[in-house]
Amino acid sequence: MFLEMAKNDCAQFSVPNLTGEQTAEFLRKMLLIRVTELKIEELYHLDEMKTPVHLSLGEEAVSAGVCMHLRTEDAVFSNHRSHAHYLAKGGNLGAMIAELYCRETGCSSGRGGSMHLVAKEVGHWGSSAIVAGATPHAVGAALAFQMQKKDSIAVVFLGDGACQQGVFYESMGWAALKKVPVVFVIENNFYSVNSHLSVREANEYLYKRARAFDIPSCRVDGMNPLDVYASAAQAVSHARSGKGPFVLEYVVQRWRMHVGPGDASAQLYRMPEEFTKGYRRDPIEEFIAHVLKEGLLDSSRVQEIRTRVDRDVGEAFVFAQNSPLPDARDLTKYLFVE
Amino acid sequence: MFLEMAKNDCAQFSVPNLTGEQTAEFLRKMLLIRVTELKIEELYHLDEMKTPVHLSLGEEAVSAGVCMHLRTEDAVFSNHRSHAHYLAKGGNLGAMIAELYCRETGCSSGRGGSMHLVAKEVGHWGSSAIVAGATPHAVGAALAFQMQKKDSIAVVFLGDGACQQGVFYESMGWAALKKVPVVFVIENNFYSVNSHLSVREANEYLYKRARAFDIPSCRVDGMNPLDVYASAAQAVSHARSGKGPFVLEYVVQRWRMHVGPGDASAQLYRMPEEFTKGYRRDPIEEFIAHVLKEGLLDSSRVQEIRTRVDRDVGEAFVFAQNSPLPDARDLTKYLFVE
Amino acid sequence: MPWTKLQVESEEPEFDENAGDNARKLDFEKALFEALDQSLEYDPRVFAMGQGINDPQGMFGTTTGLFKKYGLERVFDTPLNEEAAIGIALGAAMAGMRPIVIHNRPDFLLMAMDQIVNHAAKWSYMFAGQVPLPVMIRACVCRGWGSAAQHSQALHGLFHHVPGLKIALPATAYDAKGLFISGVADNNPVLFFEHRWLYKHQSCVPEHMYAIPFGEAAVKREGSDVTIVAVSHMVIESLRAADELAADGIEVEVIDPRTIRPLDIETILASVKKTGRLIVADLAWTTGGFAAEVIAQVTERAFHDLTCAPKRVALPDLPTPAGYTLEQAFYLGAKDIKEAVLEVIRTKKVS
Amino acid sequence: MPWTKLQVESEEPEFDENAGDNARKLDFEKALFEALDQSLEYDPRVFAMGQGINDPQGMFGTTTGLFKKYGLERVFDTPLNEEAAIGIALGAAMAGMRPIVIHNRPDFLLMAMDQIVNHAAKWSYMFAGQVPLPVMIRACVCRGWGSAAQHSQALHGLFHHVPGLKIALPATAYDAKGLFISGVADNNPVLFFEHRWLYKHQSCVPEHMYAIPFGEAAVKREGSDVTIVAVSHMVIESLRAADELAADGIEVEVIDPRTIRPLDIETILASVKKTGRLIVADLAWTTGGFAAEVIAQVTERAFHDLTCAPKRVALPDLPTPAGYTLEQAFYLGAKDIKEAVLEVIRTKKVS
Ligand SMILES: Cc1ncc(C[n+]2csc(CCOP(=O)(O)OP(=O)(O)O)c2C)c(N)n1
Ligand SMILES: Cc1ncc(C[n+]2csc(CCOP(=O)(O)OP(=O)(O)O)c2C)c(N)n1
Ligand SMILES: [Mg+2]
Ligand SMILES: [Mg+2]
Repeated sequence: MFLEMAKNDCAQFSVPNLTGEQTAEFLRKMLLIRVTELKIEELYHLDEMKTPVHLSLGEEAVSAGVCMHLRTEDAVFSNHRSHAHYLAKGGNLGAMIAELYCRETGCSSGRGGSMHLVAKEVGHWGSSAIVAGATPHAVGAALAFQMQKKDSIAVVFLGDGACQQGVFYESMGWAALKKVPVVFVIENNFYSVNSHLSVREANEYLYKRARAFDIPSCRVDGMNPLDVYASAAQAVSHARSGKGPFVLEYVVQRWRMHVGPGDASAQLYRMPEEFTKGYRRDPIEEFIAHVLKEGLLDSSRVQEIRTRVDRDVGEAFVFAQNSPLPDARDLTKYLFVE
Repeated sequence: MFLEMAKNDCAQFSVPNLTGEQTAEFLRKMLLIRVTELKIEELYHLDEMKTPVHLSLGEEAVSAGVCMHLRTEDAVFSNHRSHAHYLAKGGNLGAMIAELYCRETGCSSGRGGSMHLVAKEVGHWGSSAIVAGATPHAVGAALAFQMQKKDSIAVVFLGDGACQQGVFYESMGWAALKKVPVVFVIENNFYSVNSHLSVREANEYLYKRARAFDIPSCRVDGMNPLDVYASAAQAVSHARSGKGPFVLEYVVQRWRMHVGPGDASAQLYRMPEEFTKGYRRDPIEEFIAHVLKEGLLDSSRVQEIRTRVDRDVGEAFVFAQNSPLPDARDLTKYLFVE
Repeated sequence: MPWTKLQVESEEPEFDENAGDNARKLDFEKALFEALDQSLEYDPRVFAMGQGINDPQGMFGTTTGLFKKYGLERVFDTPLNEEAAIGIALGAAMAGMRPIVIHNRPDFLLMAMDQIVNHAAKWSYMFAGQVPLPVMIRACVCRGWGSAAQHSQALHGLFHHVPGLKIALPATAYDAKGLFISGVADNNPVLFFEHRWLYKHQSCVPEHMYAIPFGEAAVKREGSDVTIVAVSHMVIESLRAADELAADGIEVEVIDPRTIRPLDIETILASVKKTGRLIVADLAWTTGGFAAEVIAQVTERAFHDLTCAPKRVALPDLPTPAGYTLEQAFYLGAKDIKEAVLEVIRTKKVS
Repeated sequence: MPWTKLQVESEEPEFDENAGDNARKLDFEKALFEALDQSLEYDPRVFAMGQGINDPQGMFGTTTGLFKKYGLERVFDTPLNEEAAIGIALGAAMAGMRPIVIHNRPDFLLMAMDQIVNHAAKWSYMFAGQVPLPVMIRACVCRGWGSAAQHSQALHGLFHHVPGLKIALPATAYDAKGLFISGVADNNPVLFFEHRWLYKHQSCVPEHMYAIPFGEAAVKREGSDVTIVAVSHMVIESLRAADELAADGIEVEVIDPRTIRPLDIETILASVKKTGRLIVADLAWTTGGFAAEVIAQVTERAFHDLTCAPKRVALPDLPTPAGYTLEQAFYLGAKDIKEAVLEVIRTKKVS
């Protein structure tokens, strides 16, 4: 079912020309997300990460592929399923894990938890757990960039559920009017919690929403890292060159439950066949197969990246677990900034 | 400018087959709105109608033409510019004028004022002065009709400004999903207060908004009563026959200021040329010319209708002016219904 | 349906395993399930909708499987939006239905604030009572486990400022069922706030459909020394504190208004007349919340019955922190209520 | 720009036509215009947007023509929506700008409640102060002329419950300018509520840019018999009542907190210590509003300074009626304040 959907109406792209370094970085980003999420899942039952986690396993290609085209000065806006966006944009791994452990060394000093990550130094100004809540922020940041005559762009990640919030349409209207450099990235995993898109929308082709405002848009197979890379290149350069907003819909598979660990196929009460064998795709394995076949990387380089990521993730957890907890006496700190 | 706009992208309709009675009723509805509004305007400076009035002068064809196709059991949902919708749907004229005079005999017993009219007996359950606020109500009523297995439909009137509110998109999404019998009628007069659509939207073709949800839609010359009649017939029968929602965009001219009496051309600070001579069209005069030419009515019948409307309006004002004011001791009445 | 004919009750029966109707204890969540089930059964105009309502988990077990019994036309999942959802409920109510709209968290009601405050709350008044809006909106207050600032708010204090809304916050399974049924029976918009920590609480719940009238407080425990007015989960915490204080010979009276709009101020005033001391224990932020209102009404109307300063036990004026070390300091409970009682007891009477 | 270097003032100068800076009286609306103009001039990061901001009428004259001076990039009209508009302001603030968002009426802020309450108010706390949101949101409270229930609400009482927002309600032209500039200078979200009936009020307004610190009440009139805490237009009404009462030998102290969050409770407590009597006059609904909070704080902290029951002069808990005969009964003013004062004066001291 998903495979068919992914083909359905998906735009075709020619294979992008990736250098070896780009390939390695793209792979590293995806693996970093994958390995981090698996580790979170592995340790979650220990009850030490006392914050709800929304895993992006299966959806790694989108965050990584889009952020491959972003500069540090570009801004990303994220949601409850925030880990992948944060990591792909280059947020500090240790600070993220420490945030999941609710430590003072967490990126939000333990005040935000998993759904409220921040990495100011890399253009991540905080994620919102209100579905679609950050969408206008992206347009506002893009407007600021325009006023400041910068060539930075803003990118916001939205779920298929978020596309049902009115503020998404208001935001597209503003973006089109002001012609600001913003890319709306829809991660269409067909679910809002356990509710399938078909019980929420008459028309599941979310990229068409952009047509209301004449914003260019397309649907892309989000399980295919090469297509993600190629489509994002196009959208980002469109926005950066002053042509205004772009909407990308990526069709993806959410492997896990809406929140917390656990195989989604056990719980999704509609269309479980989506998750039965044959349908599940792994973007990272597909990518590795491709790069090995094309000789973009050799297998020892791939192994090297895996090893580095494993080490980084391991270290981040150790850092987090050994970090101090926030002091209750600091409870009232941060209500306001100075 | 407006004339060109009206042609621009407007759907073409063949001249509808109106019976003499239908013609008379259509004309009566338009004249009723016209004469009532002119009378309000004439007397407004006396400071006896102490409530802001938003006049529909120039836009009469839309309310009248759409409501020609509605039954008493159908529901209309209205906004701040509410008089025309109320009258076209058959709301009691005296009760409306009494409401403007803030009388106890007003349709809302003097609690609502001009922006909050109600005529339950003819399927008008109260209008909202929050722009787009009533839009989901129409979808809800249509959903109820569907549940109740009635063949009634719901119609909501929205301005071009209202199309910028997120809830309009949410409402369209619901309507498409549930396939409920609702018609969204956009009265595009190109202004929100004094702000022209071009400073608010990149794309002024509002009927295209419906494409996001695959809802059929079209743009119609709203200054042409025959086109209004023909297009509304189509939309209403679409909805009534269970085919789901329809979006109609009518291009119209708002002759007056946003609120209160006064020629709009004096104040609209952008594109005042729209209102200079040659561009202003009068839907009622166009209609009368047509019906006389086609022999649908003769001039004595037209005169008869005019006389009747004049008399009705005159009586309504006398009724209102002689009605009692709400008693301050009843202030707390109606906070809740029983 | 003759909703007005329903049996009206107000005092929670004592559990008695030999006493027919009183022989059954039920979870709070099961009581809500039963109330919804019976309401759907009783009146075909009632329908229920909400994000994830037909999930296996079914809104904490309060809706599980009902769509199978009543069909997807009457119990249905919705698009992910709140403003339209509530506006649609209002429109359906205008057309004669009695919708129940379910939200996971009050935080999300902020998306629909315009429909609730500008529309639902004003429709009766603006149209002189001609267009009733029998809509009930449920939301569940979340607490703990790093839910953080956007997923944990108790927002009854916001809505409570707005005339035209009725607001219920049940604390027991018995009250939950009776208030729920009253809410569905009401011809006005009702907000119904549940606290997540209450779902497993049990009390004696009759099987028949009964309605607990809005605006009738329940004296959950009698006492002569201090009056505690508490809502929702703070009732449980107050009763816990009261038990401990009783061991020290301090008799606390715990009053649960059950609905904060309308508010049964008379029962509170009568209690303060007796005790001379007032503590208000609320789930929400201190400033501008329900606790402030109770203090204002009592001091305005019964200043001389008070023998010492009233006191609020309510949340610090902060967004909810995610981290558990901070959460522990942020949330209040029996311990804080006990301390507050001891403090006002220490204040000597000066009347 | 060094907003912290701005001259800080707090006491309204006496008008003196020979005294340089103090020789100028200005309308409230002109004072706001000047504050906006100077803010735009002072800091290129400031921009202002709002529906109809560039109308000839220019938001009651407070923005007229400014787009000609600063360009349509910095003073611009917006699409007709509120939620995105405020969200966009927040995003621009994240990216280093200092937006001012103008709304005609607080009623419309309800569309943007999620952005204000779930986002603006929480951003500092959730991200440990790393991402400042220097956004100012203005709205003008309307009154009278059949504006009815959806176009007349004074909603500061709603926002006032929410931690993380600062709220200013100026009553004089002098305060309006100084608080406006403080609001723009603040690195946190600020709500700025103007009352339509104040626009033509005049006071002495220095030409230079000055800031009135948030959280500093102004004693608008000294007196020893009764303390009146009043905000916005109710300050004017209270001063009128005070004048009339002075003729009867009753000396009223009128305190204007100017900002209700933060609230200068110390000045209020000091006054109550002196007078023993407290009245709170608010523009908004009685239940759960700012007036309740002041009473709660004073009775909690200074119960024994009060010699009689405190009193609220605040709106009845009703949607605003359209009709003028009802409006007259609905709105409160000097007469009601005077009556309240006479009533508390009549209560004999029992301390
Ligand atoms: C306004 C709002 N309504 C409801 C929720 C509860 N909620 C959290 S995540 C979620 C599902 C979001 O689905 P989608 O946007 O598709 O993102 P995904 O989880 O699939 O990544 C819901 C309903 C919320 N956080 N905010
Ligand atoms: C949510 C909201 N925002 C702003 C306003 C103020 N307002 C009242 S009418 C109006 C213009 C509406 O324009 P449009 O929808 O095109 O209707 P028209 O007046 O042209 O008929 C505005 C901005 C409002 N009533 N509600
Ligand atoms: Mg999804
Ligand atoms: Mg318009």
